[in-house]
Amino acid sequence: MNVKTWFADIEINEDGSVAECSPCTQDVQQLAERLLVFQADPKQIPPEGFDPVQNAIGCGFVAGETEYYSLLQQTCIAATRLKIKNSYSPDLRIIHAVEALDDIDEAANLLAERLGIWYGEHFPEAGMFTENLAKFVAENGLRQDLPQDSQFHETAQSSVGMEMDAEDGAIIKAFASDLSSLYERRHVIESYIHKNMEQLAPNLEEVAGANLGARLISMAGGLQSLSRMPSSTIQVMGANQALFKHLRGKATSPKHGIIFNHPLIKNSHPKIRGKMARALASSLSIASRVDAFSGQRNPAIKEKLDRKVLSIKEGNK
Amino acid sequence: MNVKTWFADIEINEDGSVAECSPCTQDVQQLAERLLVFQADPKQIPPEGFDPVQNAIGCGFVAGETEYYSLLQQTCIAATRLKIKNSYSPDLRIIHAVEALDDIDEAANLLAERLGIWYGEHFPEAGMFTENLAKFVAENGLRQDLPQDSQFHETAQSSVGMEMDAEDGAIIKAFASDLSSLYERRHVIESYIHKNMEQLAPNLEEVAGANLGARLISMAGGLQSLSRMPSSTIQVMGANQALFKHLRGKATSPKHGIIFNHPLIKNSHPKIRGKMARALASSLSIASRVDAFSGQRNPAIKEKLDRKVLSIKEGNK
Amino acid sequence: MKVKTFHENIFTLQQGKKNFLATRNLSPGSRVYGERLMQVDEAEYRIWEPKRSKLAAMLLKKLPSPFTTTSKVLYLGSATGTTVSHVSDIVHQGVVYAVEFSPRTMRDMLPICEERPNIIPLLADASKPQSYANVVEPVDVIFQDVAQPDQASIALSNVQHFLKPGGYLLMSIKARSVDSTAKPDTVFKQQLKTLLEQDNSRMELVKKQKLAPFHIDHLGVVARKTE
Amino acid sequence: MKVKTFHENIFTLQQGKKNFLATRNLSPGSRVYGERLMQVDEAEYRIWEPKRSKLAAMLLKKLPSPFTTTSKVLYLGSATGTTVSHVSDIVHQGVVYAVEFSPRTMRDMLPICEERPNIIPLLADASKPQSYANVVEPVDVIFQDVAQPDQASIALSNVQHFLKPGGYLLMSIKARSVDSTAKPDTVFKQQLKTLLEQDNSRMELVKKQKLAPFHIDHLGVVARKTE
Repeated sequence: MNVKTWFADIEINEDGSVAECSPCTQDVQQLAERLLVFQADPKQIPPEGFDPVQNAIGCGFVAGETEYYSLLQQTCIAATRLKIKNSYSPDLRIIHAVEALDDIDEAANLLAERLGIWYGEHFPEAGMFTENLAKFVAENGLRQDLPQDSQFHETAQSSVGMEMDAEDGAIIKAFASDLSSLYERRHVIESYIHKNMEQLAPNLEEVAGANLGARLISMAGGLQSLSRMPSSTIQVMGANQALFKHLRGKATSPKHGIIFNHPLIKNSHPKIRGKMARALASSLSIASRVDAFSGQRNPAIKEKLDRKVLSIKEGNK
Repeated sequence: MNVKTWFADIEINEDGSVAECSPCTQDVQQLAERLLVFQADPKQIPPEGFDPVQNAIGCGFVAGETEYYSLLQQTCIAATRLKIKNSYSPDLRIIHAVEALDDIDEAANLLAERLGIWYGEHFPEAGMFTENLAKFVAENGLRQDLPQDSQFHETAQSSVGMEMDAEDGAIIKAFASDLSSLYERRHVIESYIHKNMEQLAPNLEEVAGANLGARLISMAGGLQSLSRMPSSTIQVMGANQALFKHLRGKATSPKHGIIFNHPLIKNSHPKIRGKMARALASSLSIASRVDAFSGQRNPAIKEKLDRKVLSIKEGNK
Repeated sequence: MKVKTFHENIFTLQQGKKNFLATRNLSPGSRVYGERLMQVDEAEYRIWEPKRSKLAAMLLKKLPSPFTTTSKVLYLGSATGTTVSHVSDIVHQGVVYAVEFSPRTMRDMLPICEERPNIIPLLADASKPQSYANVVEPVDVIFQDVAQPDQASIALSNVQHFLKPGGYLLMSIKARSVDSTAKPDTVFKQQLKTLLEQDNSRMELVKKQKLAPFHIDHLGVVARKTE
Repeated sequence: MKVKTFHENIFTLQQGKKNFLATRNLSPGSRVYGERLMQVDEAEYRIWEPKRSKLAAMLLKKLPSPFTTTSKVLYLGSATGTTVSHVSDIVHQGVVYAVEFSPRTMRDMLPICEERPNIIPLLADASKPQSYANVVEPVDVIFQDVAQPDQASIALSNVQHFLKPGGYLLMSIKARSVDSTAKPDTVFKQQLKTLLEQDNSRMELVKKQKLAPFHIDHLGVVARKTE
């Protein structure tokens, strides 16, 4: 029987004694890489009860226990470092991007509201909001700076807004331009999330949509963790406050958390939302498992959900 | 006696009858401007009980009451519009700027925290925060893009952070650049506030400092409103929660609101903070009144406060 | 729906067990601030919420209404025109001089003036009545709702300049605007003293009433100028 | 200050009326996570807060300690190393194989490993014991604190691979990680059933105890592998 340990490939006899052992050299980097290769694809696993320490000494890899543990620790630390360096996975990309998106949204809302009030003082008739207003102001600045052919030129002429001077204009224009840039960033990050979702979790993306899927991965802390969650947890994920109330016996069990944003639930009659949420959560759970373990797109998952949805709707007629 | 009405200059006899009247033409814009000139500097004010309606008809400005009120309304609306257009005063500049500053701060904090976590994944050893980090990332991007002569080059080489690729780098760099631009905006707006404070409220600036002074004006809704507030209100302005508690009889009267940020109070021993706050609020109240009514810098205000502060400190020894 | 006259040109509408204060819309079909409109027979009524209007609260708290359909009114502190529009409904053959200090607030009121011929907007400081003395005529009623510390003095100087002998002052005193730390009752007493007991005041109290629960720490006052 | 031995190489320090759980610092002068250090005679002790450590809570809730100074320990779910560092203190002549799944969390633990020669970090998935079977030797104790739904199965597969006959499993079951909607007691029962009643389990329960008030809805379990 041929087994792989971190320090050597070893041939073991049926009685457990060592037939042959070719220890590696004591090069920590090489040992660490060997460790990672095995971890990624464990083959020729040592049997239960196998003692690597005595074998390492026995086959001359190290002289004694102290040297053994010291080298093992160095190797494991080096392997861990290597693995961390390469662990910026699509999961983590998605998690950071989703969180950045939330922060950008909050920041942009704040600044957009301010721009609306501030610029509204000067040109209340502009009638634009958020991204449109930010772009408009970033491009044009004050009323008096609008070009003749602007569709707002006439409105600007008869505006009841307060006059601002060039310095005010410069400041508010730059402010709008910062905000506009944040909206731009939002779009870029959204497509980055889509791209990573397609790569990491095609089935989850198909069932949930890229945004909701990414959000589920982010809340779970990764695709692996999500795939390990029971469907009941996925169903109520994000409904923390409602859930805690329920657990304290103060409210009925919440029917849906963040998955409420899925059109299947949002657009359903309240009476069947509970059933829909159960069906969707179950399908999301399956999709995330398939994504985590094979990564292959499997249209059957979505098709099964579609059939279930149809039967829920039929049952409610 | 010569009096000015909105439609005519009128010479009145001692018995109240009209001696002479030269009505203006019925030009709404001209009438509106006449109205504003009078409002800004009321002279030859009609006596109590003077009836402009009958006089307007009597001296042939209008044929009857309906025409009178119609023309008066048009004139007042036009005057109001003109006045609004020109009302982007230093007060309002300061109010908007202070509020924009608060929103920028909140947005920047949010984004800075995110950048710290996100970039920290990649280069946890960088050891920078907020504005410094934003500038660093906006300028350099990822670890591997640092120039040879960067002081972080060596740290970057041995970083335990996760590897990011060029696309991640581009996104995070642009994010940092947005944030960096917000910090830049912050600085510009701060100096704009200083400039406007010097112009609008030199005495308040001297006593409170530009930042706190601007904040007081902003909270009061303008220098005029601030100058009308009793000193007791200025003392607790911004301590709304504490104040409401007190008014409901649930807590002792708050000793200071936003003026706590003044070094005179913040740096004083808690035992004399109440006295300091009273003295400061009183001085702020005087400063804002002088600013609102004369606008001239008067060093005596600050000097008086300094003497009072000294005597409070002496009394506490 | 039952319509009852509450005061001259001011109504209560009874719908089931509920009573609504209302005025007849001077500009039918048009809302001023999102208020409810109700059609009864030929007339359209605008519901007048006491929580949104000191004046409505004063009326519901049984202070008398001095308004007639032809009253001339000086309204101090018109804000965005919510209450002004109801006064404009009531005195539909009269006139309302609406004084407001804040350009932003006044901006929001301009469209209301453009719809209602009896509102004259004055972007001015109520504590400087001279500045609009070349426009305002002697009036039958002064209504005041300003958030300044010297509320009584402001009322008094306007009364002196513009209120006809025998005319009425209605004012809402907001305790916190006068002194944010003193007890409301102390503030009310002091303000009333200023209003009524000055040598040349000529004002006599008709009735006063706290505006709770509609407005906390507000006192509604009706006073009359001696002939 | 009075020092008492609580279990082998685990201590309680008595300061006035207060008792603190503590371990003797393997790396004197150095804090791992901001914990309090106390010097008594020649030795430095690290205070071990039951609210921050499931294992400390288990010991204070009177579950037995199977650790000796030379124990070999497999620690599943080591997080940032807070508790691992105390285990490293206790088994100072032994070794702790510390398994953690999250790269970020593990990154924070690396500096601790570099200071303490008896911690072997393994960035791996505790539910796949094969992936570290080429490193881990047969151990005396498995401690598990993972937030995954199949906690009992994970423990069982590690027990099978690595626990010596007669060795001990200590685990903390977090009800909410298994099923966020079921009642904790139901979850505990079902997890214990998985752990103890499977055909090849070879595990017998020594003691179980809820970890409240230190950790709500957590069950501490000590089980022994039959010889």
